[in-house]
Amino acid sequence: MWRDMTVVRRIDSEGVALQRQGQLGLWAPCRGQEASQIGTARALRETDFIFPSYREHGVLYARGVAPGDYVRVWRGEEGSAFDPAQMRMAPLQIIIGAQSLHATGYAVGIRHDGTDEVAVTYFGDGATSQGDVNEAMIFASSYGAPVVFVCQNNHWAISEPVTVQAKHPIAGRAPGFGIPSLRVDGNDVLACFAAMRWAAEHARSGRGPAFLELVTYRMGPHTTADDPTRYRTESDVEAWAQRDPIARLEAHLRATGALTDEHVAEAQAAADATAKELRAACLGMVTREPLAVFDNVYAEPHTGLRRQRDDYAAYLAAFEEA
Amino acid sequence: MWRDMTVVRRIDSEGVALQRQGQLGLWAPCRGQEASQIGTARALRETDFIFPSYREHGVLYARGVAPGDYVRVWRGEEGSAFDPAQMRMAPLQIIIGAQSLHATGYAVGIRHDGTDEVAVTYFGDGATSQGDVNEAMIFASSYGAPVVFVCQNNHWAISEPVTVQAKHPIAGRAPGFGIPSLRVDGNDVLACFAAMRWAAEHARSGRGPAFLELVTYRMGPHTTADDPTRYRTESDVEAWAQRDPIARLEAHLRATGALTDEHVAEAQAAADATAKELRAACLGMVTREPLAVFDNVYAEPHTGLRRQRDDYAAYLAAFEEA
Amino acid sequence: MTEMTLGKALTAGLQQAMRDDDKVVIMGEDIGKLGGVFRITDGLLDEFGAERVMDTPLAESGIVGMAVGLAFRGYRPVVEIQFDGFVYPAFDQIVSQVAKLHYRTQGRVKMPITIRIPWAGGIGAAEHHSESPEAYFVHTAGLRVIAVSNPQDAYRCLRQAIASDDPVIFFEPKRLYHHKGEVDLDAPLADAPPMGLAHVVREGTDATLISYGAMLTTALDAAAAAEDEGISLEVIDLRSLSPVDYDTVSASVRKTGRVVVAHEASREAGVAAEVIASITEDCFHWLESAPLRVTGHDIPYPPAKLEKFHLPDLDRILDAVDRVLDRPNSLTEVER
Amino acid sequence: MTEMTLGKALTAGLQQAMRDDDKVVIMGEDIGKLGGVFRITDGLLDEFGAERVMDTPLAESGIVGMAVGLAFRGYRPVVEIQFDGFVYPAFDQIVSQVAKLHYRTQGRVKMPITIRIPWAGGIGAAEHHSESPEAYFVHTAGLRVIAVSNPQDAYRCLRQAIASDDPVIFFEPKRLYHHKGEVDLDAPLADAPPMGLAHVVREGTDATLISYGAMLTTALDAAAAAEDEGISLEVIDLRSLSPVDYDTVSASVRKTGRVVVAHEASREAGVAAEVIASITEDCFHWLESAPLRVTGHDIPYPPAKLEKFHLPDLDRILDAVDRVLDRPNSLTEVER
Ligand SMILES: Cc1ncc(C[n+]2csc(CCOP(=O)(O)OP(=O)(O)O)c2C)c(N)n1
Ligand SMILES: Cc1ncc(C[n+]2csc(CCOP(=O)(O)OP(=O)(O)O)c2C)c(N)n1
Ligand SMILES: [Mg+2]
Ligand SMILES: [Mg+2]
Repeated sequence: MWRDMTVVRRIDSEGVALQRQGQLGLWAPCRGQEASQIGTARALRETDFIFPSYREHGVLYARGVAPGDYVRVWRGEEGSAFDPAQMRMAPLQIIIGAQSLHATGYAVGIRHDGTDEVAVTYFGDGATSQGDVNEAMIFASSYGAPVVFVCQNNHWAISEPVTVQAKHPIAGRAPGFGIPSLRVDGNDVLACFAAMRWAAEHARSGRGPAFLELVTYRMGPHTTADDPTRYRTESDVEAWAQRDPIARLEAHLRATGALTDEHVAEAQAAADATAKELRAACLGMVTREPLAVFDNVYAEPHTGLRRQRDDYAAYLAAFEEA
Repeated sequence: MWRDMTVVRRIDSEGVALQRQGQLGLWAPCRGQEASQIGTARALRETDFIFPSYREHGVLYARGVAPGDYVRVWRGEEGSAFDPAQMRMAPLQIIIGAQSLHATGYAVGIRHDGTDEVAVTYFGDGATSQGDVNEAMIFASSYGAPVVFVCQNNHWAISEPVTVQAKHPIAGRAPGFGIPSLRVDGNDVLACFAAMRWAAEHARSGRGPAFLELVTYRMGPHTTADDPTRYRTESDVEAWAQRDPIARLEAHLRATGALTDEHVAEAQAAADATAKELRAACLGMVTREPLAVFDNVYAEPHTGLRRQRDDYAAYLAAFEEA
Repeated sequence: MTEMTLGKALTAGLQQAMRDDDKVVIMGEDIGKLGGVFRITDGLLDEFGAERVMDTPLAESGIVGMAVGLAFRGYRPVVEIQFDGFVYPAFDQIVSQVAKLHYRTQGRVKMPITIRIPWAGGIGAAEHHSESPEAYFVHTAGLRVIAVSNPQDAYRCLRQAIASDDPVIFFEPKRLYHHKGEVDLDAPLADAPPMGLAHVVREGTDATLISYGAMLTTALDAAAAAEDEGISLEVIDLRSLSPVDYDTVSASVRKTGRVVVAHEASREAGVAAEVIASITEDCFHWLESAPLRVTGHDIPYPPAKLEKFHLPDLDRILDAVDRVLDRPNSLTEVER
Repeated sequence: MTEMTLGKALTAGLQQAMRDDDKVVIMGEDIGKLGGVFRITDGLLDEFGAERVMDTPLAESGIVGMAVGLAFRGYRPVVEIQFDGFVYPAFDQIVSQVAKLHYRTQGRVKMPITIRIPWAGGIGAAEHHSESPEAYFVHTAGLRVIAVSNPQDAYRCLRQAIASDDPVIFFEPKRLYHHKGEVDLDAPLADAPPMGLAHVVREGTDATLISYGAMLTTALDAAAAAEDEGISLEVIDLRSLSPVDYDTVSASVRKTGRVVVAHEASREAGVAAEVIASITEDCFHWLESAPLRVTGHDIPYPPAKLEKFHLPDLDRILDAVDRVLDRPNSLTEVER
């Protein structure tokens, strides 16, 4: 998992770099949250289905998406990057909290099907204020649905400190809905792994939903469009830098001798290779042709849209002639 | 308060009777919930502002509304019955849970104004599943707003038993949001009174919101349009009839000698008088003239609507001529 | 052919859809033991059990959001919204998720969700129980919008909506739930006309009267009354509000040259505005007078005692017919 | 007169409104220390403090619902919705409460709430950040809808919206936030034209081009380009989408006889449909060709790289102008 986190950090910094270079419209850095994401995602089975938010690059990595898939959406090429059925993961969700209900519905479906999969949803501390997330807990509890709610409390919702959303620990809300919860050090990858093991097992064994609050910190800006100096101090960030999830595990592994210079070199090489592939995939993306805007609005033929498409095609053709 | 409850029950049965006789479009009986309503409402100050749901006839009574105001809306004459500023009470709310946010906003306003009023909102067990009610608790907690949330858990949301909404006590949710709560016997008027005293005092003294769950039972149908025999048994209802809030207090008061036959006779007479006034007011209501449908859509002149009104007036005039 | 009410036809449609495909699940408030406040799901809990007939917690966003998750899992959820006015808490899930997920995923995730909405007024109900929100959904790309007006269409179109791989907002005219009509329960779905087609319910030559849902009944009454005055109205039931079947509509308008569009919903940016703007574009040279709207006013739905002054009725429709035919009418004297 | 960006004009408008009336409070996500993601509320926290500039928890229904409560208490809340696509969770509170409370209470409770929405696309943003939801609100009786297109109007209309006793949905064209213009900061509000008036931005004789918001800029460019071809376009900025100022619009249409309405929002039951249906009714005998719409397609807002194929641009507008003028155009060869 140290290796995973190292690669994810590299992916993340490549995303930032590509955005700076004008190759991406936007990027939401996950720096600092690698342990939360890798620890939990690695504790799942391949068959478990994940409903992420937008910052879960580490979760995408754990799912093994293709390099270009980290950036395809952020570049503005497509609305989603991979095949959800194949990756067993929904596309990234921008509407805060909406995906928590999707995971709950999916989990109700699992229960109907009588299989032992689990649905997992990731969201932030800010998201816990949305009605949808609370309704998701209520529905999940009511149906005893096998869903794990993962709240990455990274202390910020853009410029708002978590205290605007919650004056008390977020994990403390779930039990009120009849959902057992754990509050975990989100920068300790092993703790995150263990917590998800417990939560997934709880859900898998038919005991209903579980909730995890991973206490971590968003080291970077909210997105590349954000300027965090307007709302937080360097010293805040510094304090959390001391608890960097990668450095921390690295120190521990080095101390026990489990991590050698060769390991580190190998991981860096792998990270660089992934970043290179990602960059190449990004730069190689070909924007779809104009009429593609009409594709897949509907699954079945649609008379109104067909005519709009025809008219627009005629317009483009006339324009080219001219 | 025994007297209050007796009068409220009479008002309620008059509402049912008027509906049966075709004088009201609908009525939502509060039978069985008199203690919850009277107990809590009587513990408030006149200056406290109440945001009710639609079943709170007892709360309206405690506020002293005019007899016709119990039925004006149910008859379909107007969208609301009384002047909210004068009664310090919002009109009844049909969108489940919406009013909880209004109470929270109002309470934030109280806090800004630096006065010692309290906002109070009533809603049902079903309402606790709505995003709005959960958001209201989150906002109230975040701003430390002086609002009291009153959940009348009457065991049913139309045909759904409370277990569809909550497998665990509803009062147990509030502490997760940082809001202290009490779960009270909603058929014990003194307990309800005491609970609201505590909750209002808590909010009034600047300690933020409080939450009450009043465990009671809806003895009648959801509304006069409902047929509860489809989803609940007589024996269920019978068991709760044994805990009737009025009979219970009556037995107690009689035992202590605080209630005599004269008291009872006086209360019945008062109840009958109120019912009579209510009926007279109801039957005497005059529906507004057709063009009134255009009144008060906007507070300020509106060119589009003025024209629609003029056209409709011309139409009505032409129609009368013909 | 069986005679049954529109309500019972819907029940039969749901039942048949659930028998045809065990991925069809229905969900909503009070739809189980109670059979829904309008009894449309009556008997389905007994036949299909609580896993396929799900009473839900009281939260519309939750219901629709859960349906999205079930669709991800391969189910075909049918949602009942208890009354038209309670669909708004689910608006975000409908507009940002249900309508967009197929597009967002380049067609990889289908959203075969049907959202049934008992709809519109005229029943003397309380506030929020008589809304006509169809234009919101017509304006939302990615959705299909159906509004039925009779038992046969109710039975057929509901099955088609459920069978469609696209999300469908399905409006049920609640004031017609008890109206009876003949329904062919056995006609194979494959042979049925697509649900997107409009229906010329009555042929005529002087003007085209376009409507849908419960208002169609009023439109037909108006056409009958007009006939007594020697006016021949062609009446079209749109049935599909998105897409609108402009082939059928334009053919009629080109024939008659005069148009009235009637609906209960308020007027500004409503469905009638859409229909008239499109007709005007398609049939401008055939039009002999300005197409007119007869709609609810641009007001919140009024209290029950006043609703008759809001809802278009036979006479308001006939007045508009007089106007498009340049006959004397209520606005004859009004300067514009 | 001061030269400033549209964004700064809005900041100045908010500041002035808050100085004029201490019942004005502003609320939304990140509007405090950050000054909003677009910095429109920059500096207001420092001047007015946290009680009047409220950073809220992340929940739009909560924000608007709380504003309703504050309005009950006599406040005049100004809500910032962070992006157009995030208004939908608040839809129920807006449609069922904000729009209806004045009517419900026979005018006893006022809802002087202004809901500011950074609006529309063209900035290469992520999904849900480029929506044009104005038609939903135009269709909702009880609301007023304003859409500004330049710094002067932004400053004036925002102050008027806040001063209005009615709820106003206030659309700010986010791709013009940095556009500059002259603003008269000192003109008394009482002397200003009402915010409901449309504005003939450019006079012309051959056809009327109607638009609003950021698209107005494109419309003006189109008019300039048309002039080079000898076509004289009259350009109208609607400014108020509900109510629409049909006096101004119809006067122009009666003069030119030809109309194009352009907006970014999708077409079906959009604002252009409303405007065309109304114009056709009011000006039928003056119309020389069918009024046309140039709009976004009926698709979900596409990914950033494709948005230019969705948004109406100068050439699409000119093509429509050619059509209404019966000049050769892209559809000349197409059978209808
Ligand atoms: C419904 C909705 N409202 C507002 C936004 C704008 N927005 C995007 S991210 C964000 C903050 C989210 O904070 P949190 O949930 O803590 O997640 P984080 O970004 O910290 O990972 C906001 C307000 C949105 N995307 N969706
Ligand atoms: C948003 C919304 N959804 C659905 C309804 C329909 N409805 C009216 S009352 C009710 C049940 C409410 O139950 P509860 O909150 O327990 O209150 P009670 O009726 O028991 O007093 C429902 C589903 C509604 N009024 N509003
Ligand atoms: Mg966060
Ligand atoms: Mg209840």
